Order: sequence, then structure tokens, then C-alpha cells
Amino acid sequence: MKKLINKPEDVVLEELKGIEKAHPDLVKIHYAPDYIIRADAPVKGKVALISGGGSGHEPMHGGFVGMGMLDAACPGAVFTSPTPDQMLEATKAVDGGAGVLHIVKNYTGDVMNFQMAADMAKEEGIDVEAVVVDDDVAVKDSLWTAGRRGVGLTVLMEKLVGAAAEEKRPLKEIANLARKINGQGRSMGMALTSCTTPSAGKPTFDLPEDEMEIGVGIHGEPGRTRTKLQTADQITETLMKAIVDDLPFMSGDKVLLFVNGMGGTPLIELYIVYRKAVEIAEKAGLKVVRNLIGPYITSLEMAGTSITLLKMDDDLIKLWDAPVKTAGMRWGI
Amino acid sequence: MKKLINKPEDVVLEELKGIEKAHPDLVKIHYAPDYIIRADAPVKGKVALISGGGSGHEPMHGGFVGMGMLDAACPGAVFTSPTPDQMLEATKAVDGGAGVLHIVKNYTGDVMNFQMAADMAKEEGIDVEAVVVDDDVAVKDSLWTAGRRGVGLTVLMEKLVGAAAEEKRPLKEIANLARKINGQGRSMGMALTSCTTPSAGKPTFDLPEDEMEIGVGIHGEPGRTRTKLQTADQITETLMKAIVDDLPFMSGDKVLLFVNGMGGTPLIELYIVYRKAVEIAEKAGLKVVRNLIGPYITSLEMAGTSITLLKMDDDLIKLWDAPVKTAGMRWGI
Amino acid sequence: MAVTRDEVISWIKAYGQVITENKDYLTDLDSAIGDADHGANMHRGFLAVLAKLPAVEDKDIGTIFKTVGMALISTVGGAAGPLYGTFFIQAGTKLNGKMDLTLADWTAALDAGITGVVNIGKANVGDKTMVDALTPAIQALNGATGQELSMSDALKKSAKAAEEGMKGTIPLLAHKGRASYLGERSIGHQDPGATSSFLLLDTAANVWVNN
Amino acid sequence: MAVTRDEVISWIKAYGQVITENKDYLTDLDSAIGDADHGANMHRGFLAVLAKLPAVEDKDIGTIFKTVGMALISTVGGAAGPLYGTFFIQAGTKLNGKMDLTLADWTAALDAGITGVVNIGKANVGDKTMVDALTPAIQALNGATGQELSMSDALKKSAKAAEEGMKGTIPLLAHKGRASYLGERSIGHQDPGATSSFLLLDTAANVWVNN
Ligand SMILES: Nc1ncnc2c1ncn2[C@@H]1O[C@H](COP(=O)(O)OP(=O)(O)O)[C@@H](O)[C@H]1O
Ligand SMILES: Nc1ncnc2c1ncn2[C@@H]1O[C@H](COP(=O)(O)OP(=O)(O)O)[C@@H](O)[C@H]1O
Ligand SMILES: [Mg+2]
Ligand SMILES: [Mg+2]
Ligand SMILES: [Mg+2]
Ligand SMILES: [Mg+2]
Repeated sequence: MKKLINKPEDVVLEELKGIEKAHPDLVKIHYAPDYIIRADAPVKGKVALISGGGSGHEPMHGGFVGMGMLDAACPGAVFTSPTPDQMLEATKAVDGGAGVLHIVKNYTGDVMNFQMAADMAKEEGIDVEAVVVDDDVAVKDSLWTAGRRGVGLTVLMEKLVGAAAEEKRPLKEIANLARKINGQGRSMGMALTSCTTPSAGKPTFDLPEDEMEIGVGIHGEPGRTRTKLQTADQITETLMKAIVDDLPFMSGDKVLLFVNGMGGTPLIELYIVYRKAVEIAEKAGLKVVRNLIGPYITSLEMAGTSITLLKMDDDLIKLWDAPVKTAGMRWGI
Repeated sequence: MKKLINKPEDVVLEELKGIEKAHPDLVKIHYAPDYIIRADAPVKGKVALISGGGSGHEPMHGGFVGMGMLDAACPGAVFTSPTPDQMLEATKAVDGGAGVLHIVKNYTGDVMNFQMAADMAKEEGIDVEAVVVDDDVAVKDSLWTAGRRGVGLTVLMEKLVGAAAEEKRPLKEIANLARKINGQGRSMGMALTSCTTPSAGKPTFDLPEDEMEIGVGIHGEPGRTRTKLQTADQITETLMKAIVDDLPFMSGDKVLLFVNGMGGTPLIELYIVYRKAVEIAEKAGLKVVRNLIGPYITSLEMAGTSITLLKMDDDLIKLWDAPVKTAGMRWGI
Repeated sequence: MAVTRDEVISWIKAYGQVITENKDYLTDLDSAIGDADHGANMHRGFLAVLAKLPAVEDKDIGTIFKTVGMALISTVGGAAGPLYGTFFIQAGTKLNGKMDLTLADWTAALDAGITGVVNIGKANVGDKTMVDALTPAIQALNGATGQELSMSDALKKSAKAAEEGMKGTIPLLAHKGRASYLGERSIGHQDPGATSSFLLLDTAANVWVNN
Repeated sequence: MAVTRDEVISWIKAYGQVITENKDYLTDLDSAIGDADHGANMHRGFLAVLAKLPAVEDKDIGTIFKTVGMALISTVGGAAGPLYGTFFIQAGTKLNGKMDLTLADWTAALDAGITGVVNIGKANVGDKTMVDALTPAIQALNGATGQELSMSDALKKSAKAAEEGMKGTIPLLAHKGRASYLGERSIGHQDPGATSSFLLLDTAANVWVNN
């Protein structure tokens, strides 16, 4: 295992110490339980947004704490959802009196831990709503499974809903906006290489030099199919087709196109993918009105990409353009 | 070779097409010769900044074209400096009448190609100054070698000098500012894995599972020493010591601390390195007044990091904080 | 014969040891159909449990179970944290004030624990989860109640049933948890949570062998 | 005997072929002590050269050399682009208007080309660069001028000298170019640019063998 770490069990703690030293203007860190909150939390009268999940997906979520995005992020161990006490304490720390929205990616562990925290917070009199993100079309949505995973759309939701919260929209409206976003966004990912979790110390899956995983998860969960390596254009076509067909996105739709890097894939390759993705989107009659390109929801050092398409409207475009000031996403301020 | 590309020889062209589609608000792309210019170029009365170099270091330099940073970037083939006609045409395209500064990383090829372009531009009556960046302390500076390489400091210089140019400072002053920055910034890098250039199709160097390269270049040039793997803290100590001792940075100095990712190293590890780097800086009496953490000057998918320290003063702090609007670095606007 | 409070503590400590020994094994199982953390998760959890135990060593078994459950919930995370945490907390509700454990107590506790797991996880038998190891175990105990079995024999039976349930997850297609994302590709792999559950019951049978 | 304009063109085409064949070899050499692109650089450059040749096939040799040099400068980049570009342009200045090439012409051209390389690259013999292959080659030609050697024998001598110069780079410590960053670790590797330079002169000796 080749990583810039000290002891595997200290990875998350030392990362938090780094963030604390790096961004005191943006965030404060609380330890045991671990959570990251806006430096100016709680913001009076504003719905507070909390997300969290296993670590190893940086900048998500800790890098998205700040003005215009999250009020708190709860980092779990690498690829392991955080525990309820983290979310409970974070909820208490950021509640500005207007209630708290939990943004939860749809994994059994995340959903159960967030649910426990929400129950406890409600018992303490805090108004909590939860929204579950499940945008990964690689996974068949079915009553008989854990359902779809929450992946790239989470990043977009955190930005958009964060902007709506800054406008002091009420909790119910914010929660509904988040659900609407979840309803009109879809993603799919692929991996060229596996990631290696620090504690396992070896790759989660073995991928021969000439093969790749299509439909991989952000935790190095094996994808649904393993195939021979293909060109960037072929891969982009596979991902885009699955995404566009699923919603389905329709000719004339305005969309935000997000090409995400999995952590080990350099930007130069993401632009090559973006180039093809736009071409495909335009051929399908979609209008790409906004975009995001880069490693925003990663899977440690996994090489690969995921694509997210989100149907936009004027309100969403306005929210996307609104100022955001976080370590991982910043504009307008 | 596992990359999201189509044909190796199309990598740079297709990347440019992706950038063109992604950021029409920020940049325009010119093909054959290839260069990227600000969407609003030429900016009347402003010194124009041009940089360039081999591709494979994204977001540098193309991602740094825009308000507050570069006016043009000239991308060469992967790891190969661009040709003089690119720099000449870009120089002509962005000259707003106040002259043009060429920011050149100190590699034999870059220096020679930029020199030829500058000579031609001068013949055409354009006021051109060139500044050579050579901040890599891994390389012994000597009359008998090609001298030190230009690495991480280039990113900082482009931001700082870009802000000074926005203030409409004159060319001579801008060039001197750039030289001053070069005089008080130092960097060093290391690699856990090699990169693979698309055209070679295999790793530039073989690095056993338990070894690393200290003092590696951004083109996968082997470093000066190969050692057994060490912890993040030990590695950070090695890099910081070499950097601090070289200038030397002195107790009381205000510094900008830049922890760069080489392309295949995820952000979580960079924060672990940053944590230790700050600790070391503070122990040496340095005041870390600004920082930058992330993959800004990469070496394709190489795993590793580089650290840059730049001595700051009030003018530099003001220039650092000034608004910048590029695909790769953005704040204040 | 009944299991004493101290034997309950011995069981928990022994399971902590078993988890340490099987950490890589559990993680390997989770690599194949999950995210390669089940070993690390359980290990982190039981390190915390072992640290908490001294404070409740002189308390009743119900309190001990509740303490174990709370420690797991606040340190494990993932799916295993709430599931095993709930298991111990719910089992503990049947053991309030008790200083020893009869076979009937254990059966009632296990039943309550499993019901808790099913309530929050919504997994059925055959979904390829820990429920596939736990449910046969409680069935075996229920079957044993009528017969004149010693506690240790009953525990052996239930561990054996858990083992068969665990092995039975291999051919299953996962319907719950992370393995369900794999669809058909989940077939042929043993479920990590079923494995840690079997180990829990197997450790009980081994530690409480003289009852 | 003199080399005709058409033989000059044949030489350039043949070298393009040699570069294609040695692309990976040159890149491998550059991987060891550089950045793994010398093969790709030269290949890209000579593809451009071959595309430009038809337009000047009926021009004088000076024009052809100049065209080759310009094509290299505008397509190769890196260190090799300006160096080989300058080599051809400067060599070409000695060949203006010429439709064939005597040994004396070639010697003068090579000398001018190498001077150009040294002027912009500032490398001395022994610095582990292409100069280490080129300089012995011109020395061999200068030495041959006095003797009654056929052109083809002189070319063979110079190619041989270039080869020895190229091999002589192996034990050297690099002082110029990217290999110099390696310090001591540059020792033991053959310089890629010296290799492509040897191949250039070797191709001349092979193609112009009947002169
Ligand atoms: N809904 C569920 N009901 C019961 N057990 C489940 C459920 N989902 C997952 N599990 C169990 O949890 C185990 C995985 O635990 P662990 O790897 O620690 O958590 P995670 O899946 O969050 O990484 C699975 O092997 C399975 O036995
Ligand atoms: N200053 C110099 N003078 C002469 N030749 C040089 C000089 N610097 C480099 N070279 C030659 O250039 C070769 C490398 O070319 P290439 O790999 O194409 O360019 P780059 O080093 O820019 O990647 C070296 O092997 C060496 O022979
Ligand atoms: Mg997990
Ligand atoms: Mg090069
Ligand atoms: Mg798991
Ligand atoms: Mg090279």
C-alpha cells in the first residue's frame, strides 16, 4: 500500500487536524465525536444542512462546509458511515432555530445511523428532516434490495440546497427542493483501478491490466459488469446512455453536466470525457447550461470517473450561481 | 496503460476541446498552433501574462487562464514544452499594448522555445519580458547543469503576478515582482508511483511496492534518491527541511504553504501532509499566513506530493487575496 | 445450569479476541461483495467495548448488554454499528437486573436482539445478511427448549445452525446491504455479517461450554 | 562523387523511417534519465517533416534543410525541437542554392549545424548530450578531408565516430538537459539525443553509400 499516511487508524483524525489548520476562516472541528462545522455556526434563522458519510471521498463532505453549502459534515472512518452521536452533536451545534436537514446517501449504514441521530435530535426538540440521495443508475432500484446508492448528485444537492438555505427558505421547502433534485438527477461511475483502504492495506478488488469495472460504487464496491478496457469515448457513451435513458432526460431539457474524478484520475482525462459527454448530451437535444469537472466525490485513489446529469430550471440555475465559500467549491465571493 | 483517453496522439487536442466546451465564459481556444486565451483578450492597457509547458500538469497552465491570472497558456504535447509558434501567436493575441510577460519554467526545452518566441515577438515590435522559474531544491543549482527545475512556485507566481497585472502595474515592475517571487520561493516533490505518458504506454520508472522517489520532477524524471517507503510525517520532514534550509526561511518569516498533489494522490492524504508541514513550519518560527492544498501542478496520474514555501509580505498577501476567476483557481468573484 | 455475569463478560472479551483474529478474514469477505471494512468496523467497535467493560463489570447483565450496544453504536458506524448495537440493546432489555443467564433467558434475549436487527434492517432470511446466521440459531434454541438439553449442548446446536446459515449465504443473491448492488455477482461469496454473527454465537458455545 | 538533391530527400525520408522504428527505443532511453518522450518527439517532428517535403522536393538543398528545420521547430517542442531545428536551419545556410552535396559541402553544413546546437544549448563535449555524438562525427569528417577518402567512406567514419560518442555517453554524468537533474544517477545510461543524432548520421552513411 502506497499512501501518504502515518498509521491507518489515524488517517481521519490527522486529516481533520490538517483541515483545522488549513481553514480556520471557514470551519471549526470538533473531536470525539468528530464533526466539522461552519466557523460562524449556528447561523440564526437559517436552516442548517448536515451531511456525512464514510471518509475517503474528499473533498466531500468536509470540504463543502461553509457559506452557501453545508453547516456541518460528519466524517466516518474510511468508507464507513459515521455514528449517530456525531450527527446528533453536529445537529445540536448548527441548529440556528430554523431546523436541520440531514442529507443522507442511500447506504444501509448511513440511513440507519442518520435515522438514529434524527430520532434522538427530535426527542431533544430539534426540527429535523432527512433527505436520502439515491442517484446511481448502475444499481437496479427495487423493493427487494437496498435500492440505489447515493453518489455524485450529493455534491450538486449540497450546493443547490445550501444556496436555498442561505436565502432563508423554510425547512419544509428546503427538504422538498432536495427531494426534487434527487428526483431529477442521475449518475453512473466506472473504475480503471481499485482503491485500497488504509485498514485493509490491499486493493478492494483485483482488476487485470486490460479490464475495468462499469457501474462501480464510490466505496470500491465492485461494479455490475467487468469488461475489457475501452476508449474514453466508448466509456462515456455507456455511462451517458444509462443515465439519459433512466430518468429519462428529454430533448430540450436544460441540464447540469458533472464529470467527476474518482481520486486517481487526472484532470486532463476528465476534460476528454467531458468533451464526449457534451457531444452526446447535445445530440440528445439536452442543453448543458452549467457544468462541474473535477474530483469532488472521490473513492480514495481509485482511477475512474462518474458522470451526473441534473435537470435544471431557472430556480436551480440561480441557486447554482449563488456564491459559495468552502474549501472544495468556491465562487462569487 | 489505464487511462480515460482515446488515441495517445489525440490527448491534448481532445482535452482542449473539452476545455473549450466547458468554459466558454472564461477562455477561447485557438488550434494549430494551440493556445488558450482569456475570453476577453486582449485586455487593453494590461500587461499580458503567458505561460505554457508540456501538457499533463493540469490544471496548470490552461486552468489558470482568466481574470486575475494568465492571459494565455500554450500547451505542448504531454511533458514536452510547446513550440515557439504557439507562444508567438499567443503573445500577439493577448498583447493589450502594455507588453507581455512570459513565465517560463526552467527546463532546457521550455527556455529555448520561449526564447525563440520572444525573439520573434520582439522583432514584431511587442515588448516581451521573460521570467524563468527555478524553485526545485531537489536539483543542485550549479553553473555546470541545466539548473533547478521550475515546479510548484509557478502556480503561485501566476496567481500573484496575475493580480499585479490586473492592477495595471507596468511590465518592468511585473517582471521584477515575478523575479522577486522566484527569489523567495522554494519547492520539493516526491513520488510514490510513476506516471505513464500516453505515448510511452508504460510507467516512466519502475518503483517497487516498498520504495519511493524523493526529489522527483513533475515529468516523472526520476528523483535524486530512491528510498524505502516512509510515513507521511517522515516524508514531510524531509521535504520541509530541504526547502526551509535552502532559502533559508527564517524565524519570523511570513509564508504561504502550498501542499500540492501530483495527480494520483487524493486530497485526504494532502491534508495529512499539510498538518505536519504546518507543525514543522511553526516549529521553525514561520508564520503560515496563506495556504493552498490540492492538485494544482500535477504529473499525470503520479501519486505523490510536493511542497512549496513562499516568503510573503503585505503586497504579496494583498495580491494573493485579490479576486481570481479561472477554471482551476477561483475566489473573490 | 446458568451462565454467570462473569461468564457473560468472559464471552464478550473472548469475542473481542476472536474479532481481532478474524479481522482480515472479515475484511476479505467484505472486499468481495462490499467495501472491505467489516473487519475493521467490528474491531474498532469491540476495542471500544473492551474499554467500556471495566466500568460495568459489577453491574447486572442487562446493563452490560446495553453498554456493549451503546459502545457499538457510537464507534462502529456503517451497517454493522446500528445492527449489532441494536442487537445488544434489545437483547439487554430481556436481561435487566439479572446476574446470571438461564437457557430460557438467553433464548429470550437472542430473540429480542434478532427482532431488533430485523426491525431496523428489514432483512428476511435468504437476503444474504447476518440474519441468515442469527435466525437459524434462535430456531435451534427454540427447538431445544422442549428437549432435555444442557445449556452447553443447546448453545452448540445454535452455533452449528448459525454456521450452516452462514455457509448457506454463499449461493445466495444479496437483497440487502452493500452486496445487493452487485446483483448476480454477489452469488458465490459468504456474507461477512453472517460470519461475524456466527462467530459471536460460536464464541458463546465455546466460552460457556461448562453449563 | 556528390550526393544529389534527391538523395538528400531519400536520406530525410529514410531517417523518418528509422525514427519510427526506434521510437520506443528512444523513449525507453529517455525514461531512464529523462521524461520518456524523446521517441514521440522525434516521431511527431519527422511526420511533420515528411508532410512538408513534397512542397520543396524540387527546391535547392538549402531550402530543403531550412524547411526541415522549421518543421521541427514548430512541431517537436521540448529540447529536441529547437536543437534539431537549429541544426537543420544552420546547416542549411551553407547549402543555399546547392542541388548536390560534396563531402566538403556536407562537412561545412554539419559544422554549421553543430555550432548552432552548441550556441543555443551551451553543451560541451562530455555533458552527455547529442553534442557527444555530433562532435566526434564532424571531427572524423575534418580528419577525412586531408585523406583521399570516398564520400561514402568518410560518412562511414563519421557515423562510426558518432556511434562511439553515443556509447561514450553511458558512463558520463549529465551536465545538461533533463538528465542533469539526476546527478550521479544519470551515470550508466545512454543519452537519447546522442542516440537520435547517431541514427541521423548513420542513416546518411547508409543511404549515401554509393558516393
Ligand atoms: N439490512 C440489513 N439487515 C441485516 N444485516 C445487514 C443489512 N445490511 C447489511 N447487513 C449486514 O452488514 C454486513 C456489513 O457490515 P459492514 O461491512 O460493517 O457495514 P457496511 O456495509 O456499511 O460497510 C453485511 O455483511 C450484512 O451481514
Ligand atoms: N543543452 C543541451 N544541448 C544539447 N543537447 C541537449 C541539451 N539539453 C538536452 N539535450 C538533448 O536533448 C535530448 C532530450 O530531448 P527530448 O527528450 O526530446 O527533450 P526534453 O528533454 O525536453 O524532453 C537529450 O537526450 C539531449 O541529448
Ligand atoms: Mg462500510
Ligand atoms: Mg519532454
Ligand atoms: Mg462493509
Ligand atoms: Mg524528453
